[in-house]
Amino acid sequence: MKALELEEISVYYGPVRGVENVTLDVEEGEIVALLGANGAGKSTLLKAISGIIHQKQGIIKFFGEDFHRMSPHRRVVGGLVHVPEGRRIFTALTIGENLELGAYGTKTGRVERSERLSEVLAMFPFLKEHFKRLAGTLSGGEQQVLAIARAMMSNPKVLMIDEPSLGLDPQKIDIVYDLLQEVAAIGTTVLLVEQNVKLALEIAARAYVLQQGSVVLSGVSSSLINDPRLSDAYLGKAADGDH
Amino acid sequence: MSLLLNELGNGIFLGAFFGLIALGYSMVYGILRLINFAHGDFFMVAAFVSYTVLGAVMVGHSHTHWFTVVWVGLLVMVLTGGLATLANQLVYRPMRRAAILSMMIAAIGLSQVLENGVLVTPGWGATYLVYPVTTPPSGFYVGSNHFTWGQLIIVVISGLLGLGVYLLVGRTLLGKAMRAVSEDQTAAVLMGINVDLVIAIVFFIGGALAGAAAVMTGVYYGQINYLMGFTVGLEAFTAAVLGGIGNIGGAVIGGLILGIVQSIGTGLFGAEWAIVVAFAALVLMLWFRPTGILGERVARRM
Amino acid sequence: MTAVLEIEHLTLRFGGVNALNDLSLQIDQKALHAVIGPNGAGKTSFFNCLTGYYRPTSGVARFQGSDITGLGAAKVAALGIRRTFQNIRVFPKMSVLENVLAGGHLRATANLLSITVGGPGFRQSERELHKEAMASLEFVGLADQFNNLAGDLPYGMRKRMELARVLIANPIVVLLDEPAAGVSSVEREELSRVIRRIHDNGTCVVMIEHDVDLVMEIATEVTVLDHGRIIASGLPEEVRNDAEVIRAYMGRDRK
Amino acid sequence: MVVLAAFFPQFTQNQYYLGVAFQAEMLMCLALGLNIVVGYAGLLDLGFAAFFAIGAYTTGILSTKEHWSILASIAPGVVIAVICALIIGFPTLRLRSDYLAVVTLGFGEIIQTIAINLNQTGGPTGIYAIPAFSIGSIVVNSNAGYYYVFLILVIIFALFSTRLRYSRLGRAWLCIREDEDAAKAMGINISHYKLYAYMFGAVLGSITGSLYAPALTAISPASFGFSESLLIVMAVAIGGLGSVWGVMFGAAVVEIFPEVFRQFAQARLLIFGILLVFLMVMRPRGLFPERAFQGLGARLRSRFFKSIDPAALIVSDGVKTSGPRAEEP
Repeated sequence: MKALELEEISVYYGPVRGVENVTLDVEEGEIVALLGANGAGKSTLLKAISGIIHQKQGIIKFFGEDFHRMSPHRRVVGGLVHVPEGRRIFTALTIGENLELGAYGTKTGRVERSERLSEVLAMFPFLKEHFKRLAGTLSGGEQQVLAIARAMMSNPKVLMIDEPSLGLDPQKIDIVYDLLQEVAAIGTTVLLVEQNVKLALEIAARAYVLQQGSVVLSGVSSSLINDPRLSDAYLGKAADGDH
Repeated sequence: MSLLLNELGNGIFLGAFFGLIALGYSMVYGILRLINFAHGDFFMVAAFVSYTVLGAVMVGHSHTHWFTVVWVGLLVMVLTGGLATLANQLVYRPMRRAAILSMMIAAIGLSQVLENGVLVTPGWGATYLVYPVTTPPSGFYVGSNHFTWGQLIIVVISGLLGLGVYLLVGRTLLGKAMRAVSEDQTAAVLMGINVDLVIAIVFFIGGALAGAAAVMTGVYYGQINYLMGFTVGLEAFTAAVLGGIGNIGGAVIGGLILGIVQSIGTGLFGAEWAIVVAFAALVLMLWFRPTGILGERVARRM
Repeated sequence: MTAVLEIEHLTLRFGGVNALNDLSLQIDQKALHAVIGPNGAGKTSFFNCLTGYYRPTSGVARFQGSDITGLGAAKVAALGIRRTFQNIRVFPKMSVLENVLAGGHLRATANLLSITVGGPGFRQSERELHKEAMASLEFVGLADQFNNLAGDLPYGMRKRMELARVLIANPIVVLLDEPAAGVSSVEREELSRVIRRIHDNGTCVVMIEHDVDLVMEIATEVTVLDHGRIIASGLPEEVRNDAEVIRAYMGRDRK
Repeated sequence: MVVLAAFFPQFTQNQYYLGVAFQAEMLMCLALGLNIVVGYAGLLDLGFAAFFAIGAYTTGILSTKEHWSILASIAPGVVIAVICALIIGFPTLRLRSDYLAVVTLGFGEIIQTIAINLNQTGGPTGIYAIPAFSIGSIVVNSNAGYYYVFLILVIIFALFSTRLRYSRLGRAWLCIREDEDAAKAMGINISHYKLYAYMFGAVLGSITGSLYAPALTAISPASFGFSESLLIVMAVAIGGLGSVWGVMFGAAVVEIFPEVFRQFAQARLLIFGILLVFLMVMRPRGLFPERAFQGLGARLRSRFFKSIDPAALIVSDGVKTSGPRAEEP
């Protein structure tokens, strides 16, 4: 079953192109990476899927269901969760409150919510220790962990995460990526936006490479990692220097 | 000393009203960054609605049934909350993308609509109306100062309502959602929070509190007027800014401080200077602590 | 070698995070200096510290030998350091010409008195400024757009207009934050030519850019930031083949 | 249009029409003053009538008690207004502009309260028997006369506003309104220019007040309250923020609309409020925002800077492009 299908998605910010005619799909249970340099349109695509910006044209299907007219908060209730770039945790709320809000959309009862909370806290023991701390006092890596944990509170079918390694030092990146693998191991489909190519391809089964808003390359990770065109998309074409 | 105690008592009493109305300003500002100039007029309309309803149910009764006053008060709270929510849905929500300046002008327009609406409504109009129910003068002495039971009950009810809002915002899932929306609307949407609904609820709560304050004002002062919302609204907003706008505790504390300052100022200079004292306090406050007593400094980032 | 900008041990901390970590760097007056690095490396924070939008936690920035750390943004601009913004900040409800005139705000000599009461000074100053503004617009190839609203321009043109707005001030240093981001390849050529011309006129150019091809093409020096630190610095070719730079861009293996 | 306005009193001898007409002109003057603050600099001032009051009371007091001529009393009014603008503006302009709205509102209330409670200002009844406005041997003592005085004032204010708008001052204000951070990058000292806006607004408001006092011969605190401030804000908001023509149109609407619908008595303000809300929801920038009158404004402006014609400055050998180039040089 396909968890996500995008057909010919285009997004514009006023006169500015965000993405153009992007078609891609994600199988249930798969980890798929979206790669590309800064400004290539990766985040824009995630925002279009979660509905916080409107696509100009194209179709987005979530488990076969057309998402077109569904408002963004209802997409979350449907099981599609988006961890945005820069984590966007609620800094004035405690860690516990952030987590509770993660389960806000899923209209479960108080008991189920607290059950879910203990499940998630079991996965993220660090957060359990600091349950009552203000989230704004966490470091970057800790905030990223919180953002993932918060997303997991709603028991999502698909987790979209934008640049989880951004601004983190290498040990923290390892922790975050281990977590992502754990999340995938329990059956969550993951759509990962990442600049750090090697990192992303290590855990993703497949990847799409965006350049200037369009898909220029796609395939399974093992073959992409050695594709010279991939490095072109980041460091430019002129590998031998043309001066 | 005894004079000071008297002013302090009056100040707390006045502050209770300010605080209740300030809460509405503060909550709406916290979530939309909008100074809702119409808020004071929600309070005023509530006073007139309660006047009419109470007048109708009191017909034929020779003395006051306080139980009736309570349920009418609750009814008026719901109606005023509904009015505030309706205003949000019709005016502010379609303007979510407009400049804040335009929103404030719309708020002023709305305030004019409510005031003049009351003015032209048959049976309401421009004159002072005598409220159908008033608190009895009996009370108690603290030292040589006399306070009425009515004053005490009003302070207690205001305190309870304030506490209720404090708990709602601080403890419940809905309250957490409100704080989330006020910090980052997009992130709140990504939690599955229906931001429009949360904003509507905030308007409802603010309106309901103004409704409660209106009934108590009517009962205590015994008369109402279509312009009563303007000054009180102004003072309540000042209170909200004093306490640190957007902050629930701040609204209550700001209300109390303003009430005390004004009541002492009135004692010193006379009632006609009350509003001058209030604004002087505000300007001084903004000089020394621009974010208010409990407001936190917003990090300057681009 | 005359360093127009000297940055020493610049550190900027947000909450618990080090956005900039002990940055030291000298930029030559004759340089076209590119600052590159992955997203979140601290490039824009670096610009914001230099131009008075952020106050660095510690460290010093000097401009022509004098300390500019902690000066306000308007003061820094008045010294001759001008910048563009990552997400272009035009004044949308003003015409293209007026946007550029605004850039020449400090060059207009008319004072309050001559503006309000009158006198030849005002008209003279306005006429001079209009000439300069049109010249700047021509420089970036937008002279024929002068009467359009800035908000109505397509993206690439807005970028060029922002450049004209910087140029009219006759800056000593210009800081360009991602000049080529989000523009088409045709507009990119146009921009790169304009940037080179600015540099040829003797202005020191410092630019943040993600388009590595463009950087390789026009920059004379490159500094690479990652996690708020400088990981490489030097000539474009050197930097390009630096193993650490490739690692910063492509990432590293785990464990 | 100006010509039409100039001959208006020739068409009608009806004092009521003339009265409404000069009230409308007066509101235009005030709206032009507020437009500098709200329209140009983007600062919401809800106590603008205070400056109007300062001018009116200064003139009223000086002319009745000290027997100054009206013309001479304008200057001290302006000075007091500017000082007040500095006192109230200095601490608050550093703040977010929505706070400014409240502080200015409070300032308006304070000025009105002072007018009501001081003996020197005549208390609630105000000042009466203010002498007529005169220049040399010309004494203005009819509605038609004041109609012309205010007509001239409107024209002066409109030209002055236009001049400010197209000077570095006006550009700096617009930059601040549009984007403060970017304005700083232009080297614009934000708080200075906000203060300037506030001061210029105060000057225009105060001058209008100084001429209003002799026109009505009596002034009282009731004319300078929040509702007056509100009328001025409405004029600016309805007409179009920042547009000189729009603001004048707005002032005319605000003054004349309720007069036309006088038979509906109190309901007219209700209708008016509804229309204002509706307008803000539908057109948040007013009916005729800047550049809607582009043609007219541009013509006026080129007349103004006769010799500055940007189009003539385009040199043919420049890098002239508009869109994709065919080939690279």
